[in-house]
Order: sequence, then structure tokens, then C-alpha cells
Amino acid sequence: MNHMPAILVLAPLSGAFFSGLAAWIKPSFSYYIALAATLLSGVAATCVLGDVMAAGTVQYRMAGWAPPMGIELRIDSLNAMVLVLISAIAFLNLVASVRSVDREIPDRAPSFYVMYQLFVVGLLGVTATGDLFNLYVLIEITSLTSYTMIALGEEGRSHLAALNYIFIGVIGASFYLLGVGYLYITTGSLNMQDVAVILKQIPGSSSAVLTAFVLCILGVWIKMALFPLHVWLPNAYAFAPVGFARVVAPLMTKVMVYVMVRLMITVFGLDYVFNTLHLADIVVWLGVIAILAGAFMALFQTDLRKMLTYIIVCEIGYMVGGAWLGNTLGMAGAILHILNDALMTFALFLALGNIVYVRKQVAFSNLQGLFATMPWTMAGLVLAALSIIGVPPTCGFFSKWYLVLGAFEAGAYHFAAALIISSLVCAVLFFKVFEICFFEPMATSHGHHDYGGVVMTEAPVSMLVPLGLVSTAIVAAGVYAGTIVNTLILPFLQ
Amino acid sequence: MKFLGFVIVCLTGGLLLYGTMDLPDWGDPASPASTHLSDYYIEHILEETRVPNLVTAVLADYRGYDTMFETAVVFCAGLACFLLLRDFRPKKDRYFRHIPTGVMLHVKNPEIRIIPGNEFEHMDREWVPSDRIIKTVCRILIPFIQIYALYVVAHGDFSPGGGFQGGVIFGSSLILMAISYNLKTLMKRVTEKFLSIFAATGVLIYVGLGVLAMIMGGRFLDYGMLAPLVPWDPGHIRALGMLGVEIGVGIAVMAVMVIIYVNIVSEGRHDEGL
Amino acid sequence: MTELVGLIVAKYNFWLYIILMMIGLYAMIAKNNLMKKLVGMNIFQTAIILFYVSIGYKHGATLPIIQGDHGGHGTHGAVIHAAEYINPLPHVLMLTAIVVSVATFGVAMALCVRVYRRYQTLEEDELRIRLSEK
Amino acid sequence: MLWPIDLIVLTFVIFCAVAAITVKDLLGTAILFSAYSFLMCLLWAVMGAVDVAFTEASVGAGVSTVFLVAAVFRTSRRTKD
Repeated sequence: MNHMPAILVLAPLSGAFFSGLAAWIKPSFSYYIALAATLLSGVAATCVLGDVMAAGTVQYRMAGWAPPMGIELRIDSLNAMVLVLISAIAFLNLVASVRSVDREIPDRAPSFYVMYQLFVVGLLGVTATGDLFNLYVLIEITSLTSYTMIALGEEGRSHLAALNYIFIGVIGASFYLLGVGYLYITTGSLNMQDVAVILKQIPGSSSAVLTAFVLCILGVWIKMALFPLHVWLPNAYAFAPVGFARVVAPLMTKVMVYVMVRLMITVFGLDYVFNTLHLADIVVWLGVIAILAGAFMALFQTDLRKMLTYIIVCEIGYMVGGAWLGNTLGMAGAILHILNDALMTFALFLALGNIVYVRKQVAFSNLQGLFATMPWTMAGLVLAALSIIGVPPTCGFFSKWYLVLGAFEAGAYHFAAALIISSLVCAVLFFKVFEICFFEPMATSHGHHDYGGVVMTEAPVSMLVPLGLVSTAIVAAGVYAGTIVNTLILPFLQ
Repeated sequence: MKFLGFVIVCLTGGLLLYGTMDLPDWGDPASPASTHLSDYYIEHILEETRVPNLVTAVLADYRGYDTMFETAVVFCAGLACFLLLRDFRPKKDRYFRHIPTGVMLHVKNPEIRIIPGNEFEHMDREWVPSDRIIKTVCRILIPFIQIYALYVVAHGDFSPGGGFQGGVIFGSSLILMAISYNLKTLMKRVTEKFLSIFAATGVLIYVGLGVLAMIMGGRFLDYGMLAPLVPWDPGHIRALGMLGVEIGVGIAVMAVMVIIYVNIVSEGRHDEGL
Repeated sequence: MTELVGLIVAKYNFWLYIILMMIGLYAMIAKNNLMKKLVGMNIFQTAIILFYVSIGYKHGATLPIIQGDHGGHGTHGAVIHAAEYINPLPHVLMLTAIVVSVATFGVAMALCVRVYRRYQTLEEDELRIRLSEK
Repeated sequence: MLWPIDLIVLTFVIFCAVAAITVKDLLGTAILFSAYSFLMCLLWAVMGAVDVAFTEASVGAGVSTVFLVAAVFRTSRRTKD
């Protein structure tokens, strides 16, 4: 029997409790257990991806009950890709964050690692599950851990940001729960496949199904911070401790986009979403507004970290808009962008973490001379920035390419225009940063500028290696973009 | 903000009202929700699991995977309270009573260390002489509450109740002790290490039973596969598996409830409470 | 007229949950005090639980605990009819939801205590003033 | 199920919910919230959800209220709305 889908989720779960217990013996044990657990889940995820590519959808029935009665894990090529992505990023970030966690939360590092693993469990579980209510429980685990870890950041402000996030996050999760309730009362089932089969027999004009759809999608949008609902995101991510911001920024919103895609395709069916309802145009406009608003709010920031959080808001617009274009190209672009955006954001936040580690502050006025003192970090940052802008060899270009093609096919020229404008704005943003880093001289303690004898103060190797790996992955995902789309995404969409 | 809130609330309420139009009538036995899965559960659970309480059976067996994460959520909440509030710094102002003379000391210098023992007793800042009636009544009551909690855990298969309710009741008996005596009395009996190890162990019992089923050749949490381990009563193996799981849940919930209370009421210092 | 009464009897539970939910949501959005918001959050969540419990109710059915001696010793007595018992599934889901809500409540309360320790207030407008002072 | 009892309990539930969020003393909010939870639990017990009612009685009316009182004790009772 193939237990890999279960091990994938269970490894970090039991790892979390073992690290909690091991910390009473020796605090550093908890870190090594966390490392081993995330590595194991990464290996399991890769095995599952292999199985899915070889034999199609993998199912795992929890407690041995057949699907509508019990809970099943159901992994097809879409989840498998996201699962590998999550576990890889979680592992790499754990490698990178040992030094910064020691500095930021020295007295409670073991508890941090326990929480971290539970967060990873939540994300993996959300992605792997095939049950609507199980999805809710796992979203709550993810949210609860992220509220806590965000509150571990800067004293005072991070607590307010976390409280704000709790109120909005609970509204989002409760909307999702209500939506599931409406689905349950009309279909009598909770399994995604089963619900989809029963929904086909219910007339599309049913107001209960429409309400269920709107509530579920609204809940997920709140959780993923689509533009008017994004108010919690910038503060929460900007004041969180670096070790956590680096994993939550690339993964949380992307997993929620995955949930949205899953609800649209598997549960309600694209036919219902695009042909019965007439919401697609409005949502594409929402995406356009999100892209433009995110990009322009990023322009007014004077802190690198805040600027990156608004770029996340902007990127969410790409994926939501692309998924709602109503054609295969747009959907493929949105799904490819989940992968690419996670990689790019992770690289950006890794570089940001290295700069924070060395310089403490990342306001634009603190960034002078970074190219000279931290060349490797800046190389990674430049590559990630090029990818965000969408320069060809990097992966960011290809997902934008699919999105633009999809927009033209759907006749949504405003969406294509928004994509191009936001690329230009991102270019302006990053070149502004690079200009400060490259040209503005370092102010020394004597008050005059010192041009000679710059000392390299690069981040530790444990933080550079993950950045290097992710940078390679960005280029590799760009080079193999066609293969990914043809072998993983298109078979799923057909 | 008030106006915006009102508009949002009205919009949501309107949407939900619109959604109720097509719902089946309340209590309609023929509605999809009461026929599809529900019928299967009601007709087959007793035969398949030998547990008469359908809610417990679905909770701990059919949807046991959910319940495992629910326990993990509880654990998470306890850990969160520890992470956010626990304060290891010694307090600046401390109060002691010299027992032979009854004189109160207010110590402001953190350097001075007074070890409470036969001569000195640690006092709370807002100390009120505790009431003998309350103390005595609680002293008599607490063991009965705890026995009842154990009954609720153990009898969850046959009557309302289960690990979660029992754990909460057990935890609240300990909280009652902290309120009627004082926080230090509780923390002397159940230390922080004890509580945190209990919280993690409780969930590990749950996960461990599931993994044991995997080792015995079944799926995760498939208690039926544990039958060879209890040769004297293999027929009730699913009920026994559920009981084991419920005990794990109870332990974890008990510990976490106390952790949350202690950390909130003492602002993480674990010295004085309500 | 009788139609209206019929409609009210058939749906009033669903409407009342909507009223409760609106009260909770309004408190969460519009109230100024963080503790009040938390209480509103809990009212909101209990309203959803009321909705789910209403889904599970069935006229003429009893508690979801099988009565009598149905195979307690491996043999089966009378056949169990599904119409006799209330749907257990929503109850199971709501047990989980209650646990999740109390966990969120505890974490939020811990955060409130931390915020109060730092800023000495829980009113949102005062907090905003404190934040802009720096 | 007796509908007058149901209706009375429902009225009280809504009354308690409104009172809990309008009263200007947070300790009062805690007590009213406890009453709200308990009435809610009665309502669920009437609808046959005994397990849920049991949980709500121990969690909502019990432990949650204690947490709320503890938090009010560590912060302030004063509120403007």
C-alpha cells in the first residue's frame, strides 16, 4: 500500500510534537527534528509527484473508509506540483532561518520551530485534502499558527497587525464555513468529487448553490488578500519576524489561490462558473483593479519590506484575473503563476532576510552600498526582480506570457494592459532600489563619504545557499516552463 | 466605520436571506442533508463499529482525520499563549510575609533574593485573605468534578461526551483550584513542564495510534487493523481505538486549557492570578 | 395567510441565525473596543453553529444515540431506520468548529493582553493615536 | 419540540447577544456572553444536538467565560461603547 500521501502530512505533524518534547532535553534538538521532518515530507511529496505523473490521480482513504463516508486525500497533478513547492520552500527556509531565529527570538526558538511545522502541516493538508470541511480545519491551523508567528515580530505593532489579521481572517474562514454549510444542505455530502457529481443534477438557478459559491469564494478572497480585502496583509507581513515572513509571503496567498482554483474546477465546475453565472467580467475587473492598486501603492513605500508586501497584493490580481478569464490559456497561466510567483517571492524575501540580518533596517535610506558589501545577496535580488518584471529567461516572463495570451483570446484587453503597466511599475520600483544600492555612497561614522576599502559583510553561508538554489530554480522554471505546462497543467485542465 | 459596517452587514444578511429561499424546510426528513450520508451513518455505524453514540463514531472514526487536526489546533492555541505571553523576567516588586511575626515585606530591588520557606511566604500584590468556606467547598468539589470528567471521557462511546468535553471539564477543575486557592498552589501541583509534555503527548497518542495502524498494515487511523493487539475482544476493536484516541484528546485539551488560563491570568509570569 | 405562516414555521430558524450572525458581524466590524470585537466574533461563530445544527434537525426523530440492544453482543435485534435518528454529521462538524473557535478566542485574548501591556488601552481610536504619536 | 419554549429561548438569545455587545462594562459583557452561550446550548439541546450542547456548555459558558474574565482582570473594565 502506498502511504506516501499520508506521510507527507504526518511527518511535519509528528515532527512538531517530537520537537516540542525534545526541547525539554536539549533546545537545539527541536531544530534538527524540524529539519528532518520537513525533508521527509519533501521526499514524500516528490514521490507522490512521481506516482501522479506515472499513474494519474493518487487517492488515500483515511481510516480505510470509502470517500463520501470518510475523508480522502486526493492528489492529482495540480496538487502534487503545489505540494512539492510547499515542502521545498519550507525546507529551504528552515535551513536559511536558523541564524535569524536565534537572533530575533532567542529564548523561545524551540516553540517557534514547533509552530513552524504546524504551519507547514496546515499548508500541505489544505493542498492534499479532498474534503471540504477538512479544508476548513486545516485553513484554521494555518491561520492560527500564522497569527501567532506574526505576533512574534516587532513589539507592539506586530501584535496589532496580528489582531487585525485575526478579525479579518476569522470572517474569511467563517464565510467559507457558511458556504460549505449551504453546499452541504443542498447536496448532503462533503467530499469534493461527490459534491461535484450531485451539483450537476441541481438546476443552476438554485439560489442556495449561488450563495454557497459566493460565500466560499469571498472567504477564500479574504484569506488571499484580493485588493479591497487586502488591508491585513501589508502590516502583518512587514512586522512579522523574518524567519516566518519568508515562508508565509510566498506560500499563504498562493495556497489560497490554489484553493480557489480547486473550488472553481473540481467542486463547482467551470461550466457552472462561466456559463451559468455571469460574474467573470466583474472578477476580471477586480483583478485589474488589484493589479493597478497594488502596483501604485508599492510606488509610495519608502521601506523595501513594505514595498514587497504590496507587490504580493499586485501579484494576487494576476492570478485571480487569469483564473477568471474563462479560457484554458488564462487558467494555465494562473496555475503556472502560482509556482513561479512562489519562487520569485521566496527569492525576494530570502534576499530581504539577508539584508535585514546584516543591516537591521531596510528603509530605502539604509540600503546604500549594498552591491559592494553584499554582492551575492544582491545578485539573487536582481534575478528575482527581473523575474517579477518579466524578463525572458526567468520564469516570470512565461506565466505573464500565458496570461497575456489568455487575455487576448478572451478579449479582455484591459487585463493585458494592466499586466503590462504593472510590469513597467515594477521595473521603476526595482531600479529605484538598485540605484540607491549601487550609486549612493556609504555614509561613514565620520560624516564624510568613504570611497575606498569597502568591507564585504555578506550574510552567512547557510542563508546564501538557499538563495542560490532558488535563483537556479527561477531560471530552470523559466527554461522548462513549456514542459511544466504540457505535462502537469494542461492534462489537469482537460 | 459604523456606517461601512452596517452596509457590509446588510449586504451579507441579504445574501444569506436570498440563499435560504431555495433551502429545504427546516426539519424536513427528505432534505438531501438528511438522506445522503446521514442514512448511511445511522444504518451502518452500529454494525461497523459497535458504538451506539453516532456522533462519537463519526467524530473519532469516519472523520478521525479531522479530529486529529482539531486536537492539533488546540495544541496550537496553548503553544501560542505560551509564545506570546510567557515572561521569564523576574518581577521587580515582590511581596513577602514573615510568618512568625506576620510583618509584610515589599521588595523592590530585584537583586535581593528571598527564598520562600518556613520563614517567608510569597504574597500576591492584591492579596485577599482566602475564604475558608470557598476553600473547603472547592476542596470537596474538585475530586468529584475530576471523576465526572473521567466518566465523560470513558463513556463517550455510549452517551454524550468524549475526549474534548472531558478534557475541558478536567481542565476547569484545575482552574477552579487556581481561583479558589491561588495560582501558586496550582503551579506547585501541575508544573509548566508537566503541562507542556502532557499537551504534546496527548496529540502524539492520537497520531501514534494512527501510525500503529499503518505499521499493522492498514491505512492511517484504521483501528480495525489493531485487532491482533487485543486478542481478548477483537469485535470491539474500533470502539477501543476510539476510546484510546479520546483519551489522547482529553489529555491534550486538559493541559492546554490550564496553559491558556494560567498565561492569560498572570500575564505570563505564573506568579499571581485572579 | 396560511402560506405565510407555513413559510415562517418552515424557515424561522434559518432567519434567526441570520439575525444573530448580523449582530456578531456588526460588532466585529463597527465596535471600538477589542474585547467587544472578540465577543462579536464568538457570537458570529455560534450563529454559524446554530445554522449547522438546524441543518441536522429532523422532525419526528430522536437523539443520534442508538437506543436499545442492537447487537451489543454481536447479534442484531431490530433493524435501525434512518428516519428515527437525527443526522449526526453536522454535530460532528460543529464539535470541531467549537474547538477551533475557542482556540482562536484564546489566542486573540492573549494578543489583547499583550497589546494592553504595551499601549495601556484596548480602544481602537486611542490605539490609532498612540501609533501615530511615534 | 415545544415551539413556545423554543421561541422564548430564541428571544432571550438575541436579547443577550445585543446586550453583550452594548453594555458599557466588560465584566458585564463577560457575564452576558456566558448567559448567551448557555441559552444557545439549551437551544441546541432542544434540537437534539446533545454532544454539541454539552461542548458549548463546558466551553462557551464555562472556559471561554473564565478566559474572558481573566483577560478583563489583566486589562481594563472600562470601555466607551
